[in-house]
Amino acid sequence: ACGNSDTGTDEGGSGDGKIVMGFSQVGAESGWRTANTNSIKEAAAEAGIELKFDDAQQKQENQIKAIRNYIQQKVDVIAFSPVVESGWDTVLKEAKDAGIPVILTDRAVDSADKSLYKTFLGSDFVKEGRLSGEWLVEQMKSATGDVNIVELQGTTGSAPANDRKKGFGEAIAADPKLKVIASQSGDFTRAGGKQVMEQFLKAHPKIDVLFAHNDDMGLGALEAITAAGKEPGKDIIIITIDAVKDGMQALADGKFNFIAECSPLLGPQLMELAKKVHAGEEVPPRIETEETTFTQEQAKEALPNRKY
Amino acid sequence: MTDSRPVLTMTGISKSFPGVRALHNVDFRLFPGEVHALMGENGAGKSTLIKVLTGVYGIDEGTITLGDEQVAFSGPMQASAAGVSTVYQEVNLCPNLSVAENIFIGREPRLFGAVRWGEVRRRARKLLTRLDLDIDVTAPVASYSLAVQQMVAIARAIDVQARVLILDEPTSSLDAGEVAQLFRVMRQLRDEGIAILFVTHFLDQVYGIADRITVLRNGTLVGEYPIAELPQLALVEKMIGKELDVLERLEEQPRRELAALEGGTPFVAVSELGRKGAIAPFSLTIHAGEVVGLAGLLGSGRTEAARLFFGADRADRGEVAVNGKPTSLRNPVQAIEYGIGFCSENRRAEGIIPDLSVRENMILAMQAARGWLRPIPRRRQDELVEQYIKALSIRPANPDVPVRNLSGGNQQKVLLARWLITEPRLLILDEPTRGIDIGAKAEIQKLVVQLSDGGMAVLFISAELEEVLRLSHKVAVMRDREMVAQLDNDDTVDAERVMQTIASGSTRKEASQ
Amino acid sequence: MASHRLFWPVAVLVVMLAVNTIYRPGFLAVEVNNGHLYGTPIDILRLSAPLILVGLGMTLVISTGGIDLSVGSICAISGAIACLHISQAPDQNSLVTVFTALAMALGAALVLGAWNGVLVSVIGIQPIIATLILMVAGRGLAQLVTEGQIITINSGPYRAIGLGHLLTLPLAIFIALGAALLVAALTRRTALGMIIESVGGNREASRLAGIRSARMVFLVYVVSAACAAVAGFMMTANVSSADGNNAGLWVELDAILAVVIGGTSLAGGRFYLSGTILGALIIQTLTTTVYAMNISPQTALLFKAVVVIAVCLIQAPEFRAKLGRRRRGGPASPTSTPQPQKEEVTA
Amino acid sequence: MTTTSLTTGPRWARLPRRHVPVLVTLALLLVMYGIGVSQYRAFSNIQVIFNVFIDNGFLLVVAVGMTFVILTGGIDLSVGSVVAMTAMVSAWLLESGLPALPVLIIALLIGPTLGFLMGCAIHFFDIQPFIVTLAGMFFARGMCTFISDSSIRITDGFWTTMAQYRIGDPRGNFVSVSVLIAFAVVLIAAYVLAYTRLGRNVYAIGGNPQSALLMGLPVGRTRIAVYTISGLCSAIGGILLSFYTLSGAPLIAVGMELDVIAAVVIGGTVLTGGSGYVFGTVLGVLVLGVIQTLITFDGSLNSWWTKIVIGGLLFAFILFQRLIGIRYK
Ligand SMILES: Nc1ncnc2c1ncn2[C@@H]1O[C@H](COP(=O)(O)OP(=O)(O)OP(=O)(O)O)[C@@H](O)[C@H]1O
Ligand SMILES: Nc1ncnc2c1ncn2[C@@H]1O[C@H](COP(=O)(O)OP(=O)(O)OP(=O)(O)O)[C@@H](O)[C@H]1O
Ligand SMILES: [Mg+2]
Ligand SMILES: [Mg+2]
Repeated sequence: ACGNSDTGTDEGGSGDGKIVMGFSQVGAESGWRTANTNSIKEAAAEAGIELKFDDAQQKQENQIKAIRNYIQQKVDVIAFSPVVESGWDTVLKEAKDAGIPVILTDRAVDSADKSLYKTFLGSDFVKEGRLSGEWLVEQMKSATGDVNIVELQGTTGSAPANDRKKGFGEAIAADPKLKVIASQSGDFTRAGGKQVMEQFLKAHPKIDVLFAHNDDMGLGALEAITAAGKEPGKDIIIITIDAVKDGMQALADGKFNFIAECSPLLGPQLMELAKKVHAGEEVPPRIETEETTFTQEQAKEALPNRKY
Repeated sequence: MTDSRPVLTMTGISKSFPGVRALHNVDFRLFPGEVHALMGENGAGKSTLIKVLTGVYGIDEGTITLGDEQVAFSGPMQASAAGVSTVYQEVNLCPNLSVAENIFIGREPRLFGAVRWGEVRRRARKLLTRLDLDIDVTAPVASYSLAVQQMVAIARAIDVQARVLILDEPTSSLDAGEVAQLFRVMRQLRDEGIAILFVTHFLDQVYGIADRITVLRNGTLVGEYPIAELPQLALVEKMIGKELDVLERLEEQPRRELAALEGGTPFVAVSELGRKGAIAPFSLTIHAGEVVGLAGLLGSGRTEAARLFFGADRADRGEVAVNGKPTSLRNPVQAIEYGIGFCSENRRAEGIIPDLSVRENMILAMQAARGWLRPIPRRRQDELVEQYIKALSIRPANPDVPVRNLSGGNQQKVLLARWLITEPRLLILDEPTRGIDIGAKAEIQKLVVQLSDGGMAVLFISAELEEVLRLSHKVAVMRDREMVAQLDNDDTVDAERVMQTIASGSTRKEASQ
Repeated sequence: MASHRLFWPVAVLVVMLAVNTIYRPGFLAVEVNNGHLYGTPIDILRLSAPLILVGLGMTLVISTGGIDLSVGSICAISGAIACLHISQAPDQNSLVTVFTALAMALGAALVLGAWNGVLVSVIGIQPIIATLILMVAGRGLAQLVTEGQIITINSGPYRAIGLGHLLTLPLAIFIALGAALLVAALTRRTALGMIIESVGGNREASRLAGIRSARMVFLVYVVSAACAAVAGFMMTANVSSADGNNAGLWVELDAILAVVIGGTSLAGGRFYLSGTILGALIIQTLTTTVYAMNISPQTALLFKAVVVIAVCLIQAPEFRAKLGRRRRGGPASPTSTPQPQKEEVTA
Repeated sequence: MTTTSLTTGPRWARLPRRHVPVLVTLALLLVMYGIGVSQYRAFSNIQVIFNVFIDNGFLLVVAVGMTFVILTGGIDLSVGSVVAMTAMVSAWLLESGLPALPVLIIALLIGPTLGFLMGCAIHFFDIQPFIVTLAGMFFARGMCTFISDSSIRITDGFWTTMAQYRIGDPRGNFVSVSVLIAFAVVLIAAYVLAYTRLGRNVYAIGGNPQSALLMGLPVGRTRIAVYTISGLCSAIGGILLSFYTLSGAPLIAVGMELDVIAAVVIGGTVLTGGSGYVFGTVLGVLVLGVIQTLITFDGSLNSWWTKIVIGGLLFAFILFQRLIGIRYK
C-alpha cells in the first residue's frame, strides 16, 4: 500500500491519481503538537490525499533525512514544520531539482532564496508575543507605580521562545512602567514552569504579571502561585500563549487573564494548499493561520466547542 | 663473577601506605652479572621495594642510584626506558591482545611508523621457542592458562636489552620443566652481565640459581648475604625471625596412608566426565577424608578437570554421583550445595573482589550459601575472620582493609580462608600455595592434613610435585588434557615415577578432541 | 574529619547554600504558610525527592557495573498509566481508584524492569544498549498511553504523593526518605549489598563463590524500575498531569551524575547510598540556584559546567593532593603520598 | 592482520572468530536492507544508500572518535555539544566577516582543545570520564546559547560549495563532499588503530589499564590523546554538520551522544574497552541510518509508534547479533 507508481515519469503521483504528500513533523513534544498532527492526518484523509508521515523527534537531521527519502519516493508534495529556521537550502534545492513543491507549516525558514519553497502556512510567533504585550499595556494604562513582570521562556534557543520573547518585549517597551524583572526557561513544560515560578515567588516579593510562552508552563506556575498563598488571576495577572483546552479552562475559571491563540489546526488549510500547488496554481508566499486572542469572557464562550 | 660496583643502589628507602609501613629504611644493592634473590615472608615488602624502584609508587625517603645517576622514576615507562625491565607479581598482561602483541607492545618493530605485524609474530615465536613454549602467538593471551601467561610475561621482560631484570615471583605457577628452562635463560643473561633481581618463595630455586640473598622482614632489612654463607635453615630463620619447627615437623610426617576408605561409597564419583575442547573424558572417585592429587605439566588440563568438579564449566558428557546418588554439576551454586568448594588458581581474575574488605572476601562464599536474607551476624563474622587471620597469619591482621591492599601471598590466604570457613566436604584446591611463603605454606599443608583427617575430601593441584606427593593419598596423572593414570600414593611412588608416567602415558591424543 | 567519604559532598552542598544566602539573604528562610513549612530549602528537598528515588535504583545498577538509561521513560510510563486510570475513573478522589492506578503502574514498571534485567543478565546484552532500547521505545509507550496528550487529573489522593504534607513537611520527602531507608535496610541489614558489590567488583569471582550473579543483576534492574515508577508518580502528581514526552526527560543523566558525585564508581563495586542522596541534593540545589540567582538561560549551562567541574575537582583526592603540594611548595608529605592507581594494585 | 598459515585447523578456525561479531552485524544489516527493498519500491535506488551516507556522514566521523574513547574503556558525553558548538562558532565567525580558511582552522581547534583539557582532568585528577565529559557537554552547549540563542545562517561561498557540490554519476546519483571526508576519517582511524603504537596502546589500556601501566605503556598520554582525538572528530563532525545544514543552531545535535554511543556499541565495541573495530562502528552508524530510512519510507507510523518501532528494530537487531554471535563463541 505504501509504494507509489514509479513508471519513469519524474512528476510522480500514484496510479489512482491520488496526491501523495510527505509530511515531516517536528515531533510529539507537546499536546499542541499532537493536535497539529491529528489535524493534518484527519484533513488528509478527508481530502483524499495519501499522507506519508514522519516524526523527526525534534532533530533537524531526521527531517532532512525524511525529506531526502520523500524525494526518492517521488511524492507529489512535501510539507514540513522545520525544527529550526536555518539550514534547509541544500535539501530544498534537491527537492526543487526533483520538481517537488515544498510547503512550510507552523514555522518559517530563513532561506534567502524564496523560490525553494512555495509557501509558508502558520502562525507568527512574534505577533503572538506582541498581542500579549499590547493587551498588557492596555490593562496597565491606569496603573501607578512599577508593574513587575516575570517571564517563563520556552526552550532556550527554540524559535517560538525567541520570537515570543521578542514580540512581547517590543510591545511592552511602549510603557516604561512595565518591567520584566526575571526571565527563565521553563522548557515549555508544566513541571519546568512550576519549578521556576516557585523560585520567582521567593526571590521577588512583588510580582504583578506572569507572561508564559505557552499554556503548559502557565498551568504549572498556577500551582506554585496557589501554594505560595496567592490568588492567580487576581494577585498575579497571567498571560499565556497557545489556548489549548486546559489553558482555556483556566482562563474561563478566572485563573488566567489572557491567552493569545496559536492554532494547531492547520490541516484543512494545508490540504487546500497542497491541491493548489499540485495543480500548479499560484499561491501567496505567506499565509497566516486565522488566530485570535481570548479574554476570560471570550474563553467561557469558546470553551464548549474547543477541539483540543 | 661480580663487578665491584653495583649497577643499582637503593639506600634508606622508606615507604608507607595509610596505616601500614611497608618499607622502613631499607638498603639494597644489585651488581651486574649476578642473580640476587630478594626473600621475605608474605607482606615483608618485596613487591613494594620493586614498585618503589620502578616508580609505580613514589618513595617517602631514600635515594635510588642506577649506574652513576640518582634516579626517581615517574613510572614503569621511564624505568624501562632507563634499562630496568620488570615482571611484576601477578600476571600483568592485556588479556584482549594477542600473545605476540603482549610481548612487543610499546616497542614493536615498525616501518615508517607502521607496526610490522609479520615481524612481530615471527620474533614472538622465536622468543617463546627460547623458553621452550610452542603456542599460537596470534591467539589472545586470555585464552591461555595462567602459567602460560606467566611465561609470556617473562618473555616480554627478557627480550628487552636491559641492564637490570626484575622478576617478582615469576615461577609461582610454573612447574619444574618451565622453571629449568627459565633458569637456563636467566643464567645466559647473567653471563651477559645483566643484573637480575629474583623473588620467589621456593627455597630450592633460590639455592639453584641465586648468587646473593637479601632478606626483608616486616619492611625492614635483615641483611645481605652471599649464598654460600647462608644455609637454608638460617635463611628461613632470618625470614621469619624464629626457628621454623613447623616445617620440620611436617617433613617428618609419614607418607599419607590410604586408609580403609575405598570400601565405602565415594563422596564424589565421576565417570567419563568430559568437555569438548577442554578435557577428554575421565573417571575419578574421591572419598571423604581422602586427598587426591592431580599431577601434570603446564597446560595438561588439571585446572579444567577441577572446574568440571565444581560446575564452573559445564561438562558435556559423563556422569557424576555425589554420595552415590547420580546428579549433574551444572553450576557452582549447585556444587556448593553439595558441600564442594573451589579455590581457583587465578586469584586476581577469579578469586578476590578487590574493592571489598578482607572480612567480606572471607565470608563471601559462606554468605552466598546462606542466601542474602540471612546475613552472618557480626559477632560470628568476627570470630571466623579472627580465627583464620590467626591460623593463616594474614598480615596486616586488620579485617577491614580492602583486600586489594594486601600483598599477593596474603590475598591468596584470604581466598583459602573463604573456603575453609564454609567447611566443605570436598575442597578443590588449585595451586593453593601459589605465592605463599614457606612458613604459611607449612601451615596450610598441615591444615589440609588436619582437615582430611577430620573427614574432608580434598582435590589438590600444585605445580610443586613434592607437595602433591606429600599430601595425597592418591595421585591422578594428567597429560595433554587427558587423565593417563591414577597411582596410589604408596612407597613406590615418587616424583620420578610420576614424571615417568607423564612421559610415557598412553597417548590417545586424537581421541581427546 | 576531612577524610570521611561524605565530607566533600557535604562541603560542596554547604558552600552552594552559603553562596545563595549571600546573594539573597532570604534564601534559607523557612516560614509557616497554611500550616506547612514553606521556603526554598523545602522546595529543594521536595524537588530532589524523585531524583533521589531514581538515584537509589541507579546506584544499585551501577554497583553491578551496569547502567540504566531507561529510568526516564519508565517514570513517564508509570505516571501516564496511573494518570490515565485515574482520569477515566468516575470518582478521581476515591482511594481505591488511586491505589489501583498505582498498583497497575507499578506492575507495568516491574515488567519493564524485568525486561531490562532479562536482556542484561540472561541474554547478555551490554547494559547501555539494552536499556537504550527501552529508553527510546519507552517514550513511545508513554505517549501511546497518553495518546500524545497531556492527561490532566484532579485527584486529591494522587496529588498528595507530590504535594501532600505530613508533619508540615512535603510528603514527597518522606516517601523518598522511606525508600532510601528501605533500600538501605534491604542492602545493608541483609547481605544483599555485599553480594551486589561483589558481583560488580568481580563477576566471575563471585560466580565461583556461589553467588547467583545473573539473578542479582536481574534484580537490580527491577528495583531500579520500581524506584523510577515511584519517582514517576511524584513527577506527575507534582503537576497533576501526565506528559508522556516530558516527564522524567533526561532524569537518567541527572541520576547517574548523582550516583557518581556520591562516590560510586561507574565501573561497579562499592556503592554509597548516602552519597547518592547528597549527589541528588547537590544537583537540585544547582538547578534551584540557577533560578534563584536568576542566571540567564543562555548562560545557565556554562554555569552548571563550571560548578560540576569544580565539584569533581574538589572531590578528587588527586586534585587536593596536587593543590596542597603546590601551596606548601614542596613534595607531598609522607603520609599523603598519592598512589597513581586506585584500581587493582596488587602486590 | 591476517594469519599466514591456513593449514592448521584451530588457527584457521580462530581467525574469523575475532571477526564474527562484525560479520554478523554486516549480515544483519544486509538482511535489514533486503527487507527494505522488498517492502518499498524506491528503496532499491542507489541514491537511498548514498543518502544514508550523506545524512550520516557527520555522525560517522563523531562515532569514529568515540570508538577511540570507548576502546580505552572511557566515554565521551560531550560530542553532541561539541559538534553543535563547532557549527555555531563557524557560523558566528563567518557572519562576523572572517574568511573561510581561518574560520575552519579556529573551528577545528576548539574541539581538540576541549578534548585535551577533559583528558587532562580525567588523567591527572583521576575523575571519572562520565562526569568530566558531562561538564564538557554542559560547557559546549552553554557556549552555543551564549553565542546566540537563535540559529545563524551561513552564506559563505566555500561552505555553500561544500554543501551543494555533488559528486556523482550521470544518472543523477551522487554523494556530497562530506561523505568523502567521512570515509577519509574512517580509513585514517582504522590505520591508526591497527598499525600505530598509539592505536595499539588504546587497545592495551582498554584491556587492562593497570597492566598497561606496569608494562611501561604511556597510559596517561594515550588517555589524553583519545579524548583529544574524540574532540577533533567532533570538530570535524561539526564542520560537516555546518556544511550539511549551512547554519549553526544552538539546539542542533541534542542527544547525539547517545546515538553515537549506540552506533559504536552496536558495531561490536565493548563499552568496558579493549575490543572493537572502526569498521564495526561504520556498520553501527549504517544500522541506525537504515532503521531511520525504513521508518520514513513506511510513513504510516504516528509519533509514538515511530519510537516504539525504532526501539523494536534495535532490539531485534541486537538480539540476533547476540544470539548468532554466541553460537560462534
Ligand atoms: N597499595 C597498597 N596500599 C596499602 N597497603 C599496601 C599496598 N601495597 C602493599 N601494601 C602493604 O605493604 C606491605 C608489603 O607488601 P608487599 O606487596 O610489598 O609484600 P611482599 O613482600 O611482596 O609479599 P608477597 O610475598 O605476599 O608478595 C603489606 O603489608 C601490604 O599490605
Ligand atoms: N602447549 C601448551 N602449553 C601450555 N598450555 C597450553 C598449551 N596449549 C594450550 N594450552 C592452554 O592450557 C590450558 C589448559 O590448561 P589447564 O589450565 O587446564 O592446565 P593445568 O594443568 O591446570 O595447567 P597450569 O599448570 O597451566 O594451570 C588451556 O587454556 C590451553 O589454552
Ligand atoms: Mg609480593
Ligand atoms: Mg592450572
